[in-house]
Amino acid sequence: MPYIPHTDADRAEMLALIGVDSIDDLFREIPPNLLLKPGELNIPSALDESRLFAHLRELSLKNISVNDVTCFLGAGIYDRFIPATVGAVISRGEYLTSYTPYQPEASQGYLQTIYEFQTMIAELYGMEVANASMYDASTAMAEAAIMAIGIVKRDRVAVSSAVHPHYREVLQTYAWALGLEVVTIDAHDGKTLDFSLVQDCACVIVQSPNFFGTIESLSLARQAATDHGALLVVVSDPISNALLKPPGAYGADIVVGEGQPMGIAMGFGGPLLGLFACKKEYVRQIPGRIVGKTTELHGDREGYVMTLRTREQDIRREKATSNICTNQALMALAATVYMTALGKNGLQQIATSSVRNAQYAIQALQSSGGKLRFRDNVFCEFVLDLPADAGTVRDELLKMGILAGLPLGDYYPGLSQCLLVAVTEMRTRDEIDRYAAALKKVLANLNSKPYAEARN
Amino acid sequence: MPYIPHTDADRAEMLALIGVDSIDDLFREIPPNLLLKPGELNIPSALDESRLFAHLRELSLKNISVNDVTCFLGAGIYDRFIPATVGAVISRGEYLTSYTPYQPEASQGYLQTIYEFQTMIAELYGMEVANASMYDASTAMAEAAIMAIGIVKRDRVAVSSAVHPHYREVLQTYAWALGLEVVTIDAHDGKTLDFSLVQDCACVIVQSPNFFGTIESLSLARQAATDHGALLVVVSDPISNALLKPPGAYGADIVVGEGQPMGIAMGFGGPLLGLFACKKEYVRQIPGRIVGKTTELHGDREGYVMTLRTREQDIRREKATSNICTNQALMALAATVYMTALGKNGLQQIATSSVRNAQYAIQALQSSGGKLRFRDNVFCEFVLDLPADAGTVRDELLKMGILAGLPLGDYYPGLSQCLLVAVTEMRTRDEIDRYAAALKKVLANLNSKPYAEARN
Amino acid sequence: MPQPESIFAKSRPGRVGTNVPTCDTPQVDLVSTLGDLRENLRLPEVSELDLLRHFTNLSHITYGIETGFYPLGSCTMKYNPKINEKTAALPGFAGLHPMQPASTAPGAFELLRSVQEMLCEITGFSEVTLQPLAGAHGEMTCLMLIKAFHASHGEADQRTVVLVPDSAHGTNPASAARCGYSVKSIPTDEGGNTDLTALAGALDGEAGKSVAGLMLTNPSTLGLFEPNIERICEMVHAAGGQVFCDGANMNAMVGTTRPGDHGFDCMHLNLHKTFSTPHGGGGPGCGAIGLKAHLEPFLPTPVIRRSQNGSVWLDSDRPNSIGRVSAFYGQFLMEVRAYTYLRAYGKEKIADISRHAVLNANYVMARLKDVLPAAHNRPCMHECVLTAERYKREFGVKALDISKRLIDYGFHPPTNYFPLIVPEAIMIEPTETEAKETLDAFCDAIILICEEATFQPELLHDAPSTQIVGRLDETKAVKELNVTDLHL
Amino acid sequence: MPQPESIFAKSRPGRVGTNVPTCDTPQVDLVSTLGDLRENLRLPEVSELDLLRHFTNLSHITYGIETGFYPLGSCTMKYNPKINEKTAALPGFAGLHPMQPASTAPGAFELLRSVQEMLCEITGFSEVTLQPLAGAHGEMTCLMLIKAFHASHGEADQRTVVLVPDSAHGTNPASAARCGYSVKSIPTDEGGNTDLTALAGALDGEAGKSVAGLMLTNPSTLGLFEPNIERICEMVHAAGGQVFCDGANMNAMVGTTRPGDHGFDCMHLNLHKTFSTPHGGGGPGCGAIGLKAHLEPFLPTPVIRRSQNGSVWLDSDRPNSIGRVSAFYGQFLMEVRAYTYLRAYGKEKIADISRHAVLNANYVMARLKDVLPAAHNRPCMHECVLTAERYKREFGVKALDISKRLIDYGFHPPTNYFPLIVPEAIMIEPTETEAKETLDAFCDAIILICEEATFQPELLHDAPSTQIVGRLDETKAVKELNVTDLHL
Ligand SMILES: Cc1ncc(COP(=O)(O)O)c(C=O)c1O
Ligand SMILES: Cc1ncc(COP(=O)(O)O)c(C=O)c1O
Repeated sequence: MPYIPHTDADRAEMLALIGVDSIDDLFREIPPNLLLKPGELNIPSALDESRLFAHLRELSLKNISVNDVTCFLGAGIYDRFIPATVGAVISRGEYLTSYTPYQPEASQGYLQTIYEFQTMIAELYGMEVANASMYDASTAMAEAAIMAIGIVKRDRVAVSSAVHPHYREVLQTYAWALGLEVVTIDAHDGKTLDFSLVQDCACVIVQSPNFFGTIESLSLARQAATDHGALLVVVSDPISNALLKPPGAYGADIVVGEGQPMGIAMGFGGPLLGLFACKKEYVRQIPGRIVGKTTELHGDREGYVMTLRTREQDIRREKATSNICTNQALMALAATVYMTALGKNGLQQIATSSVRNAQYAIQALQSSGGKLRFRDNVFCEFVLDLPADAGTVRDELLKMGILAGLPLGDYYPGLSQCLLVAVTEMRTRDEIDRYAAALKKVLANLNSKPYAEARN
Repeated sequence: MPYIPHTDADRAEMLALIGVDSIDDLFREIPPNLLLKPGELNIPSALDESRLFAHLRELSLKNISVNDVTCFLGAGIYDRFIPATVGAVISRGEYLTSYTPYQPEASQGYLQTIYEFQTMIAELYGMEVANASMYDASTAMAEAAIMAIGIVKRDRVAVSSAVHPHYREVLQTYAWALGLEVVTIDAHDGKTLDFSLVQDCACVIVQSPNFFGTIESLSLARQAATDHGALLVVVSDPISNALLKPPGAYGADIVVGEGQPMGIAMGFGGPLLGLFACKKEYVRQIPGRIVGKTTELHGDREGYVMTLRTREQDIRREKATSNICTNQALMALAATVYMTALGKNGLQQIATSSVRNAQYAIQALQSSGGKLRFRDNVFCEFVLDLPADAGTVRDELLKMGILAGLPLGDYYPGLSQCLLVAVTEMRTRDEIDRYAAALKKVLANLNSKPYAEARN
Repeated sequence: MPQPESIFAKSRPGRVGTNVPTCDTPQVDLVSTLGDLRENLRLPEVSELDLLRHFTNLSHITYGIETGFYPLGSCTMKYNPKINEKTAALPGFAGLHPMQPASTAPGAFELLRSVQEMLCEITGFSEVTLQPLAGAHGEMTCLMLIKAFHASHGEADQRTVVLVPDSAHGTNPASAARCGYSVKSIPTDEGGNTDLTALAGALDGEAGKSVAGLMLTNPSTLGLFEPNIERICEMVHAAGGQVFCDGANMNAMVGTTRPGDHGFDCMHLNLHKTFSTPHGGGGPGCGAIGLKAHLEPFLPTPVIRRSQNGSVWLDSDRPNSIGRVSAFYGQFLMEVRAYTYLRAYGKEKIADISRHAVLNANYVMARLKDVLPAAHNRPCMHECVLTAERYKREFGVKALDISKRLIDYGFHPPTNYFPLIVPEAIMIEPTETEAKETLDAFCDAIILICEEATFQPELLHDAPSTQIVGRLDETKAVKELNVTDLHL
Repeated sequence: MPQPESIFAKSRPGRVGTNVPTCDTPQVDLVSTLGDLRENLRLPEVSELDLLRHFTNLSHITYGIETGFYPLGSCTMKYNPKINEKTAALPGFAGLHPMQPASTAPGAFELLRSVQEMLCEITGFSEVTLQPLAGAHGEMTCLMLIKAFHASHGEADQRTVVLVPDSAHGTNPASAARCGYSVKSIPTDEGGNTDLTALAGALDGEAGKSVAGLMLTNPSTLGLFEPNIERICEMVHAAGGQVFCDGANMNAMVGTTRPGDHGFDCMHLNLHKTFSTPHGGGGPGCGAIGLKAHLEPFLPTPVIRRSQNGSVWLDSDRPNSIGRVSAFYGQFLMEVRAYTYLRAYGKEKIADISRHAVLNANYVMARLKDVLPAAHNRPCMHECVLTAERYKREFGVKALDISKRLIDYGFHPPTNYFPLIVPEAIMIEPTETEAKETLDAFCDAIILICEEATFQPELLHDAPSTQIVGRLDETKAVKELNVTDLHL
């Protein structure tokens, strides 16, 4: 086995030095009835590297990936451009195989990239500080709610129904375990407008652009939060922040988001990257790792360390700001490389392209029989109202090589004829035209066939 | 353009310092009639990275690769196992983007790998020294012939007809340019036996295993070379040397070979790796780079440098041992990683597997209507005599997903019904069985259809 | 090597670091389309080459497993096979959208289910979910299952305490707190085992009725197998509690013994430790959990199942589920790596992992026994916990000083000051992928350093002296907090 | 950092560094199947992890473009885009066998032909072949074409001399020798141009009839454009000779001017220079050649053509061909990279290459003019040749000393002692991919070093002092020749 270097000679010498006869001896404290017999485990047999790769390749080819279809599916995970430099950097063994930089002197390189990541995320969100990463947006949002609870000392949080349903589910799970209450603010026409439920809540959570793609009124949300003595927590797609006035500029207290669109493969939803930023006054309540700049103890060279460590579980234990330990460092590095590669201009360019493509798609798909469900400004995702069951339409379009979007019926029973459509910079006019043409055809077929029943 | 960092401000400052008004001014020594107008070149328009990759992927998908078919084609280029570690190492930017280590102190890492490469190649071939690489086996063989000419001072070389036809073509080209004569020794029954033509030749070149897969009698060749006062040049697949008594042990003067099977993608035949080893007494006649170990000028740390530099073109110019300058360093590194990964046991294991698979294939294909054309020992490649045109059979088998081998008619008119079949460690019993079954079917069809005419 | 510049210092307005996709749809007016726009965006602007130089040179001052020995205790810094990176990069995995119709990703679900099944077999549990995103997240999920279990018996309000040994990793109490539990610490006895008397006390009578469960690390963070494990589980069960296994130390047990057989009700795994998904500088982790049948109803949704006929399906109809704990199916591309790893070992060789991990740890412990005695004189499992107490007492040299000096010798330091109950703890986990010569070189260095500690303690106090920076001022980092580039 | 060990020193009998394919066909007796077997095989035996550590740590002491500035003159060390590595790794390219039926690789041939066509357009020649495997190989192939051309006129025996400027790269005369030509050196005049009088002399009368051709580097190795190029080509043609362009310096001309328009009959290109295929530590190179119609009949086989209808085909019926110069279609995966590179620039931006390459070189020349004067006071092209003669004369500091000292400042040295005609030559080729700040930092370092040369010359003599080794003893390397590991 190439992963284990021991030769018979090695084993013999080592056992002799230890002073035992066999490796079995080393396990003598395990009650014998708990020991497995050699080969007892019923798992598949070993595959050599070449067969193993062939086997995995075969498994992978059973899936339909974005290479096989044209992707208009978003809903928080986006098919965006990933520069080749991202992979070149994060595959370097030094980054890939190191761990949390507990020994800063031996990890200055990685620490510096984390510090740069924090800077870029804070800048993007218009916030003062950002941490080194969270698992994903859903858990980042739950952590933000819990952080708000700790700051405001109320045991209830309000969340808009226009926040990603999965994130809300995760929030619900976390809240249940802690005995907290989650109140849901129903969005009106795809937008969060009525904040009366925020009363007595530690925070109000809105997403902008929200799950429907609509840009929320963050000034309204800010005002409502202030009025009710609550914190404003905003979930925000980082890419949209390249153009939009960022949540920080509206006075958000905590901003979280999903970093996947910034250089990370969709990867069936993992690994992702939870972004977490807040006002400086709350930095001591922040969950997770945070890297700071300092100088040598006995010198004046600058260097980086993990800091505010007394917030963390390994030191503060049950009083820690969170239980998070391992975070998503490598994904944060990917996003750092991504933001560096695109820079100001590149990021604004792809964001603008997404807006243009989405606007074009809105026109094209509307002239194919769809209707824009909500009227407010969208970034690059929108809800298309169809004269048929959205799931059926999605399935039909898939046969034509188009991953048309997300049918919303499962999440919002009233929207079963609605499709959430995302259009990123990766799509071309031609692809959008083909989508529109295919949609027209599908709708025509559905109306002329027994399918028509679905409309009733 | 991300490859060119200049901003307008940069350009302006630079031009000011240089003291010219525009970049055009810098080209003022070029006669104006020779200057192109902006955009004058008729090449395709620029593609952004994402579209560029998609375009290349599309082009690549037009080809049938070994991922799509089962490969029994060899003839000097082999579908062999490549450990994942090879790619991980040679893609590291430090190796990928450095150049010939003219400044040894800044390139000790690469130099050490070359020294280790030379050691491994010398060991594999049983020779005393090896150089840092040649372009490919064909040019290495031509260089070996020219080196022999220089040593023995005769202007004629003998080469067996059982040497790879392409290598012989290249030799012929080189020889023609230098006014040298190449005499070809006809192999008998796939083996080189009659060495009478070696008379007056500077060297005799044999390949073992030869183009037909047959293991040549190197002792016979050595004796003949000695008898005629010629050098013995052997072309040899490095993998076969894992098991076979190496050419060096038979007293070969120069050994060359194709390093592709050692960790290098087939890549439509490039980049490849020319291997070149010889006796120590000829080291000052060796073409190309060679790395040696030395110590510091003013210290005793050991280090590596390119050595015997006075053989080379940049110093010796028209008197150099060769005109080669840039060689195949990265491919040599790939082979070094490969030989390290497999080591003694791994290399012998895959060589043995190849032998076993080939022997099994010989049996299987013979029972499907093929006949072994030659009777001598083979390593892992053999000539199958078919009751039909080999090209036709190959084409039919390709439709069934089998890349059956090389039809020999183009190279040896007498062998137009013969297929050169290679079986490496990558093939499984099942794949060989499927080949045999397919061959049976194809031959049955050909015999029953108008195709039968082809046999006349 | 000079101090590396900040990427922002390298930035020049107008540079681009990549060729972003061009756009061929009509222009739009951004203000009327979007509303309020941002004023500026201070991101770095550098060329591709300067980008690569920045991150390449920073990588050169980042110590990884592929640089050298990384015996960070409790972290299982084993070799991460390169083939795993190749399989995880396959477009048919990397290019999947988590919300595409399940029917279009049968290969992905087959893989996930197979990982679950192999982990079930290896841990001895009846079901596994891969939704938790790291170890701590797995702990928390397990506690949620336990909470739901008690709730299903109407004992949610009654059982509010989780017992946690004093040697436990910090995530254990923190995860308990995350589930609204209060934590009661259970001491470790002289021999390094759970103090059974104290445990009995905590489980006794009324106190016992308030106990939701026990979080036990086995082997413990002392690197010792808990010989009374069966008894302990019985005691907790008798009191109506559940027993969770912190499986960070599974590397000692793979193929040798199964926590499910020990009596545990559930456990978490760190696939980034035991099953070699790369640590990535601090994640992504990968936190599978295993559990017994009585906890299955509460599994987070969705649940990936295999039906009798072998086909894999998604079970979303789970009325008793605790709900989602993360957005999608877990760290999918990490599961691809773990799957690749497991299939490379296979049933034939899987036990070699724990056997050599334990062999290596005992070898290091034996080689160092004269200079750094083990906290307990027993065979250790996959790691050994030594104490530098003597050096602190006699020469003012702390465990941390020894660690920093190891950096000068080219090694990554072991874990320090954990577990908290061992004074001046040095926790060494070599893993099975290290060769004897590497262990010898490391032990030789420690022996030398211990000699230095005696005769030239300043060498240790001043260490490291070979790195881009010397020892850093952590207090200043907190006091003069600077966590984003202020010069922006 | 300690001196790295040899991989053989790390070897232990029985270790394996990879999981090789298993075999499921029957065992055979090797002796009876194969004949004489070898006795032993001394290759390294190490684990995968130790393999990776070895090559990772060696990479850390290898300077590449991605480490820092690499202004090695004549070598065009420009950025090698990462996207090119991705396209070259596509299985549909990397997994092709060169002898598979041509009909099964239409994408590959389309790509090759497209590269040929783009290079034709860029160089101004009517045909290109990609068979040569490096620059020198391309030179040799060009000379072979010239030889075949003369032979077709019955002048093969008569034309035996090739004219080569004294400033030429060593491969030029060596390639001429490889084609059986004798070499006559043509001097460079005071101004840095070809000495037209000397050239005229060499072409005059009988001498002229023996001339097969002239090998001219344009821009010359002095980094200067040959302003008389048209006249020179006419002179050689008038004498019945052919003119070959050494195209190693094409980076100065891409999109700006075309050698085909200058009057050259053929040229070689180094795709690993101008078109950014990575240098790989000394190869693979990639040596395309361009030629005019009169040389086409002699092209090496096979020739990739495009027919009227746009389809690409292989022309093997070439009775006048010089034959094959390499085994297959050239450095195919390098052509994939070059293609990717060319398509990234496109017609719109292709001229930016030469324009910024020339801008950068002139900037460096201007910044350094007071400390290291240029050999000629003219605008340079893509590189500038400076002389350190004064430092040698006045302080005993050689060009090499300055170069070695640059290593201490974190830069790769320029080319030294080439071209041979410039005393203490320092040849700096920045390439277009370097930012102004990088050039400034480099120039600042040179200026500082030149000051050091004046006041502390020993700093330069002893340089470098920051690397894993100090200056090495090259004489000893030759005298005590050790080119394989003798301890084996
Ligand atoms: C014993 C123990 N438990 C739990 C954890 C937490 O795992 P993670 O860091 O993946 O959240 C760790 C690792 O850091 C650990 O060592
Ligand atoms: C001017 C010149 N001509 C020819 C060559 C030879 O090219 P190659 O090294 O690719 O054989 C070189 C490069 O080294 C060169 O600089």
